[in-house]
Amino acid sequence: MLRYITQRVLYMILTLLIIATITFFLMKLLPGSPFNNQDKLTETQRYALNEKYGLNDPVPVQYINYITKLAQGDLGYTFQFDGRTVNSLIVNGMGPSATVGFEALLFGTIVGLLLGIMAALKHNTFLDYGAMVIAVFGIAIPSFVFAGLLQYYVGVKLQWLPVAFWNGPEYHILPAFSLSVGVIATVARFMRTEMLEILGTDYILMARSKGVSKSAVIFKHCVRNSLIPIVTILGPMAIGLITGSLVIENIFAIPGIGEQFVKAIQVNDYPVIMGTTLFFSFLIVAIILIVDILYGIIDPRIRVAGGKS
Amino acid sequence: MSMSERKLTPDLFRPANLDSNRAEEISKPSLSFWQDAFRRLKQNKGAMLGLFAIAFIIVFSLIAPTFTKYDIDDQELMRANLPPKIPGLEKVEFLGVNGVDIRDVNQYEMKNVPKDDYFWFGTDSLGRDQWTRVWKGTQISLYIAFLASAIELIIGVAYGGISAFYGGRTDDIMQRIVEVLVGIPNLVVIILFIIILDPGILSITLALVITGWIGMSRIVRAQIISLKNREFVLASKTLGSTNGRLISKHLLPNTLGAIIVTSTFTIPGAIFFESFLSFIGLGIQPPIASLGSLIADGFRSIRIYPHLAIYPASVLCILMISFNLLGDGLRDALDPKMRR
Amino acid sequence: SGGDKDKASDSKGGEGDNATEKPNEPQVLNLVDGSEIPSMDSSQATDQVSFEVMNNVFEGLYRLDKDNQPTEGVAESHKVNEDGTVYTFKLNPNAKWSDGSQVVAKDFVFAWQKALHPDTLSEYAYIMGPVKNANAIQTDGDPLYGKVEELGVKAVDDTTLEVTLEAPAPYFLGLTGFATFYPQKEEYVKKQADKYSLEANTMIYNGPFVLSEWKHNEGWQFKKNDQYWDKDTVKLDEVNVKIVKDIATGVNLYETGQVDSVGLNSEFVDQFKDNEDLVTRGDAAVYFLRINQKKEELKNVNIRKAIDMAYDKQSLVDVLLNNGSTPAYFLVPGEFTFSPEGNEDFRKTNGDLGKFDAEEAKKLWAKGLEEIGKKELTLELLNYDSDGAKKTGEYIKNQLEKNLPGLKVSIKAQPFKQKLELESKGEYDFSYAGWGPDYQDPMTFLDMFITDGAHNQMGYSNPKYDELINSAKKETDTKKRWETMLEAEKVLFEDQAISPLYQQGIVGLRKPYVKGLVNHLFGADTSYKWIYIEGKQQ
Amino acid sequence: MAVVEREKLLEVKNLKKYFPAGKKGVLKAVDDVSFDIYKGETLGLVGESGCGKSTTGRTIIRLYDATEGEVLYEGDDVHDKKSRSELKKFNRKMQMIFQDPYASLNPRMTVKDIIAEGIDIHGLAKTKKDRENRVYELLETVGLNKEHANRYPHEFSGGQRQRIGIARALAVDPDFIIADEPISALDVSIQAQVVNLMMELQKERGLTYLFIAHDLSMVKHISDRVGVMYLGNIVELTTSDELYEEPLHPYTQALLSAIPVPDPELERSRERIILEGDVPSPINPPSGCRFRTRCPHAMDVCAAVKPKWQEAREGHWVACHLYDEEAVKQQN
Amino acid sequence: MEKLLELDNIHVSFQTYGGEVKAVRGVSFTLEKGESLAIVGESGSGKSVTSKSIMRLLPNKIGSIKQGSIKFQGKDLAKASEREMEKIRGAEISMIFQDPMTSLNPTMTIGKQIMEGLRKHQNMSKSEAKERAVNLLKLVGIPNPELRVDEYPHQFSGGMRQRVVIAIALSCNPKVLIADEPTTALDVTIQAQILDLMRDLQDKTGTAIILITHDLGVVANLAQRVAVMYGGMIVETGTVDEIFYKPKHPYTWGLLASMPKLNAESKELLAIPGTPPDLMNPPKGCPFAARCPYAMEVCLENMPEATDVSSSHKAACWLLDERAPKVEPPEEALVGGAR
Ligand SMILES: Nc1ncnc2c1ncn2[C@@H]1O[C@H](COP(=O)(O)OP(=O)(O)OP(=O)(O)O)[C@@H](O)[C@H]1O
Ligand SMILES: Nc1ncnc2c1ncn2[C@@H]1O[C@H](COP(=O)(O)OP(=O)(O)OP(=O)(O)O)[C@@H](O)[C@H]1O
Ligand SMILES: [Mg+2]
Ligand SMILES: [Mg+2]
Repeated sequence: MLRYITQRVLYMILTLLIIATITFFLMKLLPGSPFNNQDKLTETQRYALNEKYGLNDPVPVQYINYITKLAQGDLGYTFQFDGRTVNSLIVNGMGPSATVGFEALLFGTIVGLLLGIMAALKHNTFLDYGAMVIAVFGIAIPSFVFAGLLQYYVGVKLQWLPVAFWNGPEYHILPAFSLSVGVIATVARFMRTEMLEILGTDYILMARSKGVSKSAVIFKHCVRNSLIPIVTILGPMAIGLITGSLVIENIFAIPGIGEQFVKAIQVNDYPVIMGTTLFFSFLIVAIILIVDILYGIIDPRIRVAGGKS
Repeated sequence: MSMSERKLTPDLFRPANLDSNRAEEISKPSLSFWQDAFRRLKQNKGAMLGLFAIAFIIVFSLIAPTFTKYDIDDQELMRANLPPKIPGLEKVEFLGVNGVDIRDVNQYEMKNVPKDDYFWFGTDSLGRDQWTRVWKGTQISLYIAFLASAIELIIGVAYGGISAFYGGRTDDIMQRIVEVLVGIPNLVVIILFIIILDPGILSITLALVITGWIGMSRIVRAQIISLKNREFVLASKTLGSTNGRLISKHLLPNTLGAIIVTSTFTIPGAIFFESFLSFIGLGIQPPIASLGSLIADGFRSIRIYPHLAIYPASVLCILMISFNLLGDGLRDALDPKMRR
Repeated sequence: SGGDKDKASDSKGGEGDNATEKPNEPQVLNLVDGSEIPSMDSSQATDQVSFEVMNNVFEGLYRLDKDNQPTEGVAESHKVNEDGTVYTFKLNPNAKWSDGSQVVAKDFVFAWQKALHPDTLSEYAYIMGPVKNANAIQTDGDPLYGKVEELGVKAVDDTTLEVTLEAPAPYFLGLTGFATFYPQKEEYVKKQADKYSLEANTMIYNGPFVLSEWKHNEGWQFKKNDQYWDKDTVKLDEVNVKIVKDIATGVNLYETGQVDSVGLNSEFVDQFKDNEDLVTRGDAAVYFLRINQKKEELKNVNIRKAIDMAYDKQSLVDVLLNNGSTPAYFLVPGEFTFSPEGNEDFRKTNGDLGKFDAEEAKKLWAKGLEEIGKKELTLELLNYDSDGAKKTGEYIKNQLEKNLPGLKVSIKAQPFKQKLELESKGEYDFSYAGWGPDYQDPMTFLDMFITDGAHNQMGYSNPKYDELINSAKKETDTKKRWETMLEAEKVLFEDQAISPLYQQGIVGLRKPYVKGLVNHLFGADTSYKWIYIEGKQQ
Repeated sequence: MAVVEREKLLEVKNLKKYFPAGKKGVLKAVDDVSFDIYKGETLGLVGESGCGKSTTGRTIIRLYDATEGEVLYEGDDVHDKKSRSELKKFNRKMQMIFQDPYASLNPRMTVKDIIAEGIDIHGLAKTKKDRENRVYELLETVGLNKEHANRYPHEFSGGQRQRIGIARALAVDPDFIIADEPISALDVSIQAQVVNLMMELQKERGLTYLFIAHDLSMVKHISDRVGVMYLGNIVELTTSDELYEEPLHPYTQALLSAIPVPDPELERSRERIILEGDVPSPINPPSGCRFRTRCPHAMDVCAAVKPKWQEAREGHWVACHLYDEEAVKQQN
Repeated sequence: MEKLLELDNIHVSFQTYGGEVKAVRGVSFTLEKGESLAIVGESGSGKSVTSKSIMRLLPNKIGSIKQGSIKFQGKDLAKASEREMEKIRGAEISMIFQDPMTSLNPTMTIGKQIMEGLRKHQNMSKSEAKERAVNLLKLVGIPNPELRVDEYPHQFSGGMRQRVVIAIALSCNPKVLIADEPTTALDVTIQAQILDLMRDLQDKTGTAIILITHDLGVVANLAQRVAVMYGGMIVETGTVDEIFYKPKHPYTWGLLASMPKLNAESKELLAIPGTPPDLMNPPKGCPFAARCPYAMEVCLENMPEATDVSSSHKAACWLLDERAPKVEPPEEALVGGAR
């Protein structure tokens, strides 16, 4: 297992290196430069600025410099804010983004699982259809619409929860909920299909033939096995929540990383774009690794083989 | 016993005249796989409803803009932000299509709109007819969705197919590439891409294509890997068929079900993603509108001019739900596990 | 304030009331802002947000009052020599840094020299232009390049600062309230080194407030500065600012009473039209269409004139913008600068230099087309990608295409920086642009368009215009200078170098209990110094 | 039994087929197998699941490339056929029938197209009509009728499907057919139909079969000679009567005794050799004789030396130390 | 002998999109204590459905017992509640499924799966249950049972898994064990081990076995009585010897004739032509009539009744009617060939 993980980690580093390379050159394709004529910069100053950030060097040199720094964990300085490092921006923004993302994932998964299980158990009944209608609506309504409506009705009209900002736990509810709608829908549908499939397998029949009660069959045998494929979609979903939360961050004024990222793109803040992209990539690759390991924990068949087939 | 006894005459105990072929007779009607699948699909009410709604929306989006005399970009600031008004239905108060806005002001009267000018879905802030824009927007959204999924189909199917079919080294390398691609957050790629090109239909489509095909390629790959060692493929190989024949006659037709199902789910995905891009300002560029950009625009003034968001949102919602229902139905209908 | 502006619509709205006496209720103000503070180093700052925060925690020699007139800051008084080139400021001995030390003349010398030092790479260094040698120090190759000690500023003693100007500049006093002119305490700055101004606790303040908390990307908090020389005037104990980028969110916060003031955009104006909290104010930013005269077809003046005449600016302002903006037929905004003696508005004197006339536009268009030998024309409108700008773009496109037969307009919307890049590369036909003043003088607008001017990214060139501007810059006679500038604007419009759109108005919601708010036309947007809360608790 | 005049159709010499198995090691699915098939005979191949029967068959027909060894068909090495046309010629001579009647027919093709695939590939029909007639003929040959031509596989029962598979193979007029467990997936009552059909066709067309199965009774019924495989090796090969009457290899003996016979009396009285344990993995096969781990007669030499493939009696080949005088001597 | 289980005229149907599948149409049989009954027949003849009906494990909503009673020790299982069934399943009647690869939960240890039934039915503590699980594994011949209880199914070979399944089925000493094709997925040598084991265990525990298979060899090996099913009905029942040596039904003949015999001189096999009936539209008369070489007019229209041949031997065939012509079973159907 340890060997497997080390191998995967090495692999991960290689992937990140390739991603770093790709983004670096993509970045060079972006039109515009960070220091251009909005500013009252003189030519001299602009040159000096470019010099300071190494933007006058030939691209390959810039690339090597970047990778060297990267290896030391240094993502450079942002162009937008005076003297602030990209690392600090990511550290600052990551907390809230990850928190909402995680809460949404947790909440969405739990609710989605329950809905999916219920739908599967009550297959082809009113409850099944009801759960699936909820799921489909969850997919059909854009999250910004949902977030906006929630903010207005729950925050302004009913005044049950704060409209925006990021303070105590009560501030997390609306954003996490808005973000979790998609998760609920996806997980519920997945779980339902998976449960139905597993309910039809021989080992469920076998378990029932042992006289195990229905609820035990469902929870001990069925749910656990249905969870295995859910774990695989949780990875990409988690990433989607973290990177895709920018709309929610915007609406609920959460100081997260998504908003920063879009802003950085708009103002050609190369180090931030690069840094954030790499950070996201790191997250993705790490999450995929974690999912694989988790997979092994849940599914003993994989654990011994030491990797996915 | 007595009941059956009464008819049993001795002559019944003569050898029956069995048609020698009778035993081989096949009682089922001859249906191709697709006919069979369609038959199953027809029994799924939700899926049929979805199919019908999609067909209706497609057709309607094509003909509806001709119902009014306004073009998508006919501006007239003098009639900006009019609420909906529909001839006939305007008399029915509770429908809210009588030209009275949420503050109970008849905007048509206030803005001196000619008596026989009706804007069925109202007008936007530039005084453009929202009806035309919603249906044209639907066209655009559908166009994006279909184009994106078509290109995605081509790349995803080709990539997955090649990777699986050639296997070994090729597969290894291609899958490593996919791994790297998966590692790059796709939102990032898409945004970068849209900025490098100009925002607009083309770049949205391409952007969707850049990362959107990975899911498809994986499905196709998995399918082909499982198919390529199936006995009917081997049989064809022993008959000496070329790779081209294997792919076109055996592998692809059998992957098609999975491909169709996948794309019914990617279509709403594409529509959705476009609306997300519109929301962050990278979507379709005016004066063209898509459902997503209309919603994103209208949503900003939802509290004062709800009609601007509600109509496109409803159409979008119906479309999404329909595609999902259809997708679910197709999956059931085409799933080989449901067969036999 | 910052050069080219995005059509940001956050604002605080309103005019200043006079403070009476401190009411007996919590003096806390809650605000929202659209972005994180990019910089708190006065020699580095370039943007609205930074300027505003600095204006409330720092103080220059003078600061602007509610009438945008200089009122005393660190300086108690000043003397000007006869030809208006040497200013001697007397500093207030009570002016203190928040660490208790006195603000002395050499703090100014240090800060100003720092701003001009080539290593600082200060974008706004150019604003020191009127000070003697400032331009030379900034120009690479000049014998004075980098020799900041040659700058015309001298600390005579702790409380006496002597500033020598290149030429008389009537607006110089106002300029001393601008961020780049704020003092910095050398000893402290050097001690903090790299960390200076990065966090709330790596700065010292000399303004009415101190920055007591700064949560990056989330918001910041001001507290009343106990060391401030004029602390009795300051009523507010605390100002909380949160970053809110979505206007609807801001409005929702306002409605639940969590913030006291919020900016609106046109979509919300209709909703709050009858609301008594709605406040509108004029701003000095002017938006216009930059017409790229490097482009063959657009070299033709009739084409340019036709374009300018072919769209209805009044409707644009009334229906689409709907935020108190006024149609612009000029470059120098109204209610902004006034003649040296008669106190007459520059705008009033020069009047409107254009009009909307579709018929006339058609004629000019036909003529222009004939002259360039074309039947039709396709032009690309380069635009910002903000929602408001996009709509305006659509409107202009529609109007132009409707009124100018044979014209096709395509719109290219780009994020801010990308748009600027394209502009400076000249890769556009005409573009939606804006300009906000850096100091209170017509020149801040007019000198933009001299041949090869840094912000003349459209290849406009008229020797006569250049001549007028240059002579105005050297002119010591203020009246003559004024007239030259009036003349220059006229020349610009004879050439129809640009097609002005509107002078920006700003609209927002503000709770009636917020009293004494002061807005400015350039530099920082708002001063909190005189604000107080009255009547919130009822 | 003197087999003097019989012509060798196929010679398999030291055939090996290894599959890569994960990071470490290879899976030795077929490990050094040699045998001949004579024209017109049926060679049966039996053995437990996973012992490499299918792999042998598939390697012979070039579905897999051999790791080592050669397969000579009428003297030509199958595995170095190069040009496309040569390959095609070869493909017409050798065909295969598959085990799973459900998996071996493309569900998206009509029976007509399935059967005609070989005809199309090899251009055996000039016109559409011609093609159709051939298909009808073939259908008739395998006991179906032409109404079935336009139907889809899922409309047929297992037995009918298997006949379609046979028709497909026959379409190119092969001389040699590899039947990989053609009846294992069929109902008992249907199995006989297919076996009868195959035997009939052999008689009519002079076909040669390699008949792979794990059902020994069927193999015996259809085969002239039978080879017994265990874990990638052939352990015994002789005529079917000889094999059933006098099995030499302990594995063959166990296998034969394990088959339940549909005769209760016999079953009650039968002595059974029950083997202990399971078949070892082909990834790490036991050293020496691969059967030694389950063999009731295992000796020390079995672990050390791989038994020789030898003709213990005339026409009766076996690989076992028990029949290797030297080895037995050594042991004692 | 004591009647343990008595099925009376069971009808089972499935609702499918194509219509109603009448999978079982009037099956009756009895099972006595300690007896082993084999049910043989064509694939799809309703063997599994019959056994699942006894366990009441038919797929919910789709499959249902339409008619008939299943008396187990006097209690009608067809009408028992789910809760009552839970008490019976595993404890009184247990079941082994065809495929050892899929009938164990891949994510649960072997031990846990064995313990589940024990803890439920015998109220054992965890440690007691585990001890018993180890014993059971030893009983079914798994080496190192102490270690292997904590392993997962994928770590076991097919034969071992099937043994585990048997261990589970036997864990609570059920009165009836239903084995639905317990060896079909296994190799012959392993099959022999398993059959040996089952016979052994039956001798020890006295459990009655219902063995479902289509392999007559297995039947001959293990069963005392045989029921032959075809088209959802039992067409013939009798003791093993009666069925093998004196079969009365043409289907049974066909079945016996189509098996090649190891010791017989090989001739052409006697195949049963045609295919089994479609249970969606079952024929009115005898289900086998269409394939029967002796079919008479009466067979096509009228369902034959089960006729007693001897006290233990019944067959449902019109040939047994005195009006029918006398036919002898074909030579090939005679087991033992020359015998
Ligand atoms: N394509 C392949 N890749 C890797 N391993 C394979 C492949 N095909 C077969 N094997 C392995 O080779 C060994 C022999 O397999 P083969 O299919 O030849 O056995 P078999 O005797 O035909 O078994 P069965 O009776 O189950 O069909 C098995 O262990 C199998 O897992
Ligand atoms: N869940 C189900 N839905 C619909 N039809 C079913 C279902 N289960 C069984 N059947 C049908 O019931 C009939 C009897 O099936 P059953 O499984 O009892 O056959 P069997 O005798 O066990 O055959 P095999 O030997 O193949 O296991 C078949 O025609 C089958 O198609
Ligand atoms: Mg095989
Ligand atoms: Mg069955």
